[in-house]
Amino acid sequence: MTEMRMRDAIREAMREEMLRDERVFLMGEDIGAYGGSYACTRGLLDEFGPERVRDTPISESGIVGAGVGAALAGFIPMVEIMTINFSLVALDQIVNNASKLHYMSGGQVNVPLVLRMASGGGSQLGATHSHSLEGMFAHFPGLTVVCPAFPGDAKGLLKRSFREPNPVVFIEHTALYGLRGEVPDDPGHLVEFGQAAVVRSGRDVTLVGYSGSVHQCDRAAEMLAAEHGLTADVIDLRTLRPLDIATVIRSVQRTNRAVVVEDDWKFGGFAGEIAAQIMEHAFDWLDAPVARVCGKDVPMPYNRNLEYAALPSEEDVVEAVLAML
Amino acid sequence: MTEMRMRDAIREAMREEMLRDERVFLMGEDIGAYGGSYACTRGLLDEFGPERVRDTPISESGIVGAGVGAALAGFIPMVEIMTINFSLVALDQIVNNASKLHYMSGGQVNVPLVLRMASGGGSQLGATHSHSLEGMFAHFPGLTVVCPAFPGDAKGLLKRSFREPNPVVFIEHTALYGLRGEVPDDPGHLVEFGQAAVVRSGRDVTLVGYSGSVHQCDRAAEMLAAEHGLTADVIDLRTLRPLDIATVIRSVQRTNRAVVVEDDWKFGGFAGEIAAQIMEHAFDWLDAPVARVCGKDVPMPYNRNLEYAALPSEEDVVEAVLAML
Amino acid sequence: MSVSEALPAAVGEPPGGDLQQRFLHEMLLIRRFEEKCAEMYARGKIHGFLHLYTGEEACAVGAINALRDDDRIVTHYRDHGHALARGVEPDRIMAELFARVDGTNGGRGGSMHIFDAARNFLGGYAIVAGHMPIAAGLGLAAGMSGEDWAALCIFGDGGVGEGEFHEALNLAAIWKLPVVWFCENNGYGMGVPFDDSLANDVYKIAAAYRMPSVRIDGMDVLEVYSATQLALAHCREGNGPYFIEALTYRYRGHSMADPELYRTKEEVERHRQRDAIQRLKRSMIADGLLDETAYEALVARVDAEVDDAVAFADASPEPGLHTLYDHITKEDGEEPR
Amino acid sequence: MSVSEALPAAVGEPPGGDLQQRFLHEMLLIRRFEEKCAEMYARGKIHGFLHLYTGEEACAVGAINALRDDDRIVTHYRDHGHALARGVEPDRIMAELFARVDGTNGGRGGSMHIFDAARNFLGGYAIVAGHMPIAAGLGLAAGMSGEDWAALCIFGDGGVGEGEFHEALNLAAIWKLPVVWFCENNGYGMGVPFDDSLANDVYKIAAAYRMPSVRIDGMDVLEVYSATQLALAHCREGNGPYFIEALTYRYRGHSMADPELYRTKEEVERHRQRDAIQRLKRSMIADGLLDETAYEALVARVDAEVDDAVAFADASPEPGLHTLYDHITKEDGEEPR
Ligand SMILES: Cc1ncc(C[n+]2csc(CCOP(=O)(O)OP(=O)(O)O)c2C)c(N)n1
Ligand SMILES: Cc1ncc(C[n+]2csc(CCOP(=O)(O)OP(=O)(O)O)c2C)c(N)n1
Ligand SMILES: [Mg+2]
Ligand SMILES: [Mg+2]
Repeated sequence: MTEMRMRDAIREAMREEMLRDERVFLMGEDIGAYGGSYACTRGLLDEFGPERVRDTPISESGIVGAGVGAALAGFIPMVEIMTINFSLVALDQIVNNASKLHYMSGGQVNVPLVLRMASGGGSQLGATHSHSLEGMFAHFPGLTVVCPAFPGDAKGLLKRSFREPNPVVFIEHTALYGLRGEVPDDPGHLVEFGQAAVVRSGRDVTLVGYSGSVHQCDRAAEMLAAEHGLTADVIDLRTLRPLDIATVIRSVQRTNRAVVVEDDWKFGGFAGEIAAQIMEHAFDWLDAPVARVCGKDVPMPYNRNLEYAALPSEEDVVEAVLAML
Repeated sequence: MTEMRMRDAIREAMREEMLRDERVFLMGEDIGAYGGSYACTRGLLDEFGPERVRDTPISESGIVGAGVGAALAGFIPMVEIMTINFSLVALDQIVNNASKLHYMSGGQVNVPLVLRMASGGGSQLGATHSHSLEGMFAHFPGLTVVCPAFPGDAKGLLKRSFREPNPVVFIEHTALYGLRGEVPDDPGHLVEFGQAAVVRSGRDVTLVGYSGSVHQCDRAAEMLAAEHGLTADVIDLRTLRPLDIATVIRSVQRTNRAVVVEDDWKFGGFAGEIAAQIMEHAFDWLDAPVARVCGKDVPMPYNRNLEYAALPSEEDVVEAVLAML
Repeated sequence: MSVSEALPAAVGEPPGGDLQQRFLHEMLLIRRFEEKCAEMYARGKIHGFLHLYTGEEACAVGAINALRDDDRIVTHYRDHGHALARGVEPDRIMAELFARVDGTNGGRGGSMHIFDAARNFLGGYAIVAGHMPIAAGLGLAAGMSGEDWAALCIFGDGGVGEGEFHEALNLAAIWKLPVVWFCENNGYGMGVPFDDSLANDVYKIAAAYRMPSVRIDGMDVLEVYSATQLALAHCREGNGPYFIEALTYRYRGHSMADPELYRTKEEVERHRQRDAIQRLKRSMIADGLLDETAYEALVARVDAEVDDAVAFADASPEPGLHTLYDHITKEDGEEPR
Repeated sequence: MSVSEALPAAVGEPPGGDLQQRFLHEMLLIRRFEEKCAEMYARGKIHGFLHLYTGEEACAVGAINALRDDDRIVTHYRDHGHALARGVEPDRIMAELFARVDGTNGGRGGSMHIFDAARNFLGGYAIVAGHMPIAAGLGLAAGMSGEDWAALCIFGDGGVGEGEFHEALNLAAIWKLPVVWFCENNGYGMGVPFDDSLANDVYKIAAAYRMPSVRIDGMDVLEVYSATQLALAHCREGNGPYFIEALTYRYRGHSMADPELYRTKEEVERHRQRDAIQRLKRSMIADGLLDETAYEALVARVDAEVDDAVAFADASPEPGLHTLYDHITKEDGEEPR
């Protein structure tokens, strides 16, 4: 185990995979000389050279499609989309090409493509630069959607992503890049998809999150314990597709209450899927409707107070829990 | 009242609005000489000329953005995106420009843009041409999302859309274009947003749908009545954003059971939102978990049997109802 | 960079008699296969969107015959002709159109998405220009693999209006990728004449990316073949991409649904006079490579191939419902919980 | 279509002394305003992404002064300079950066999205090239309204890599829209040199759409002004779009977060020698339009304006939480049920 920052764990995962398999290469905007806009690729250009760490023009659709093409020809490309906000100009490539070719071709071709992108609000970047669209990607069959909350998971899940024969959308929360955590040194350490992690155990309520919201759940759990004598299960989904609902259900069957937390807008968001599945699989165990604590239904405002109000907070989670008792 | 087909009601709405307000104009791929790939604009080129019925290159992002620009300058453009599948290459314009400019500018500018697109599977068009992404659009604040199920509503809602100061995504199910129905002749007839319609009343279960799925709900209700002596409320949401959940809740509080039906994939889809809201607002009235009857979690297969299996059917709805009794 | 309308045929090696026989055979096969498809569509054996290739045969046959087996191909939804020219069995293509298990894609893809990975035929794509960035990626892979295969990307004039055209050509140019961009300019994007939708001639726009760009007669299979040979040589020598605009024409509507309100019967007739098959037939007869009886025999042989394809397709079973979740992320998937 | 590197200045009318005074004032205002922004960012008064315009002042001042009040402007996120050149009050821009109610956008937009609809300043956009199709739509509206105003679309060299560049230029060209495309080529898209990301010179790619396209010295405000005048005249006469590539340079990092690993201090120094403000100052002094004391007075006046802007911004309240749902679809919205 070594303690490192999220961004360094992500870089390590890419480094190890590039060293392990020469088919792996990276491309993206400013991942080379600039070092990546969130510094996740810093140093890799020097180590691997411009062929395997390729700076690209500002052409998201072009480079994602190029990643699909290179994957069709046997390479394992990682395409970095600087932020999830810019994935919208490349969405057709992700949905109509990457996610479907294996199926459409009747299994003839695979698309081992890893798409990394930074997500999330909270930095006063305004309406077009603060999206959390993890749930949108999770909606499309053919994709695997990964949203790590801790450096160790980030490394194990990203390394696992490079072994997946079909496309993986790997989404990193900008607020977590600086987060420190224990990371296994063993280059063989992988984290399997579809396995949620119980990061804290309790009796009174189940708090479900992924990526950044896991930490809100955890802080809320601490507040509940400290101020209200309540204990909570905190579940980190780790991957949205495949979704490990079984772990959530087992927890709810003990706690009989659940709150789902995500940064994204509540209306039509992924929290609704989780809430609906909890109802479907644990209806008779629920003492209260599953609550959703999510982003407010507004384009993200620049002003800090408004943005804070627009995003879910641990206080909101605590409030939601108290409201269901 | 005149009986007409859905496509003719849609054409009439555009015609009347163009006659009423000279700021209204239409652009899109093959809406002119070709008459529209689903014939919704046939004849309009001859009546209004190439300036107001403008054929465009195959540049969805370009023409949607151009619609935003024309709207910023005081026009009321209708941009036809041939099918919802192609909206993915224009999604950035819809989300990062159209839906946000009013808010981002602090209310200084409006974007009175109507985006029409054809949606839905069932015609063996394969994986890239059979999407139902109504729910994806409904997720974004700043948009109004309209999904009519009947010709009369289509006309009234489309005319209403041209009066909306901000962007409306108007989604038409390809399977309904030929559907006949009564359409009010009064050019003043508008249908307000956010008002669901109860298309059939019953006691035992609430069936919720929009667009094409309303008809599956209705056929299922007939089967339930004929074969099982059960009566159902059938609710046509008509608009997903704003969503008239109150009408759904009132119904569920009487029937104590609900099934939500949509063509789109269940996982991470809009049915989850409806199910979650029913739980949130009518938890104590529910005798069973809200059921979702949706598209199966696969890219749409070309083969007819597989496609039929991949889409929700009235039989599936009946099955879901019987399973919750 | 060279922008020329001169025939590059001189430079590539001229196709000999055997090759011309082969071109004639393949063009006829495509012609009759497509006409049979129209018939099968009318009979309800084929469903969904069906875009036929009649009139454009010289493009597929000329361009694809210039390729090596290890060259990769991606194309658009009007793809039967390209698949046939690549040697994909008519049986398996027809079976795919009939949505049967023995179809190229096991009945999942349909007309717009024929794949034959074993032949490096990496698919028909139905999002206009959506496959162009994929071609750039294939070119990138060729370069990184150190091999000298190239990617052939076939698309229509309408695709030039999409942003992907620009992004893909730019990537290919700055990275000197071995991609032959082959634009089948049949004069229309559905019902819109291409000169209403483009600011300049296609090959001139392409030349702005500083790659060689030529406009050729897409109704002359020999010219198409030679031009593509030349382009491939350019790519294999590491000189980067090459652009070909082939002027052609589709005889039928855009798809089976097209009312064809945008063009006259006379216009179509005019173009039929340029027919690539008749043209090759005439020149082969003039060169003593063919006579009427031999031609009739070839037609008969092709018709037999097409009938066999229909019989094969008809005999093939439909995929079972238990396979619905196969090939999504796992080979034998099951319904997610 | 003309592709030239010749100075079009000859054709536009040369700016007189008053205008030059105005240019000098506005360029200085932008320079000092931006430097103050950097200071305020360091002091935690401004948050989020902040992209400064120092070094590029001649582009905004030269181009925007050539406009009429009824011409529309859309630009990218590096937009303070453009707003100031359009006459938007420094107070309201600074208040927006401070996220206050008196900001241009009421504190909702921030640095990247300055709007002033009353001045037809229709916004800064932060999705690279995402505003280019909007400019085409503005041009379309101008034509349909029968008026002779034009749209000015300002974007960076990095934006040329996006598909929207291609789609927007093509639409403008085929529909002959009155749009002046103004590319601020500052040599980099973040850390990537533009010639690593583009297959050809920007103005040459633009010329392929058959619109007049010129490359000018973006560090010479007089040249920028004249070139833009010429372009606007071309648009107003109904000749369609016009493309200007202005060669310029940004003195600071891409944004406040930029470690600037991709360029040397020396390179930046070299470009500072071309400084547009010093250049105009020298020529005005040579022409007897200015002397050192007058210049110092102007600097003092500008600094006072900037200090006032900070004071104004500081005094302005933050938007209340009750306004969170305003201006989404309704002016005073409330939380949806
Ligand atoms: C992104 C996208 N927009 C629109 C369509 C609908 N569409 C299918 S084919 C076509 C015309 C394409 O014309 P062209 O590229 O010239 O090819 P051709 O059909 O003439 O062979 C259009 C508009 C589509 N499939 N994808
Ligand atoms: C679609 C998209 N991709 C990437 C980004 C991230 N980004 C912001 S500015 C920028 C560089 C743009 O360079 P250029 O257009 O030359 O403008 P400059 O910053 O040099 O003024 C990038 C890559 C973005 N905002 N939008
Ligand atoms: Mg065409
Ligand atoms: Mg730049």
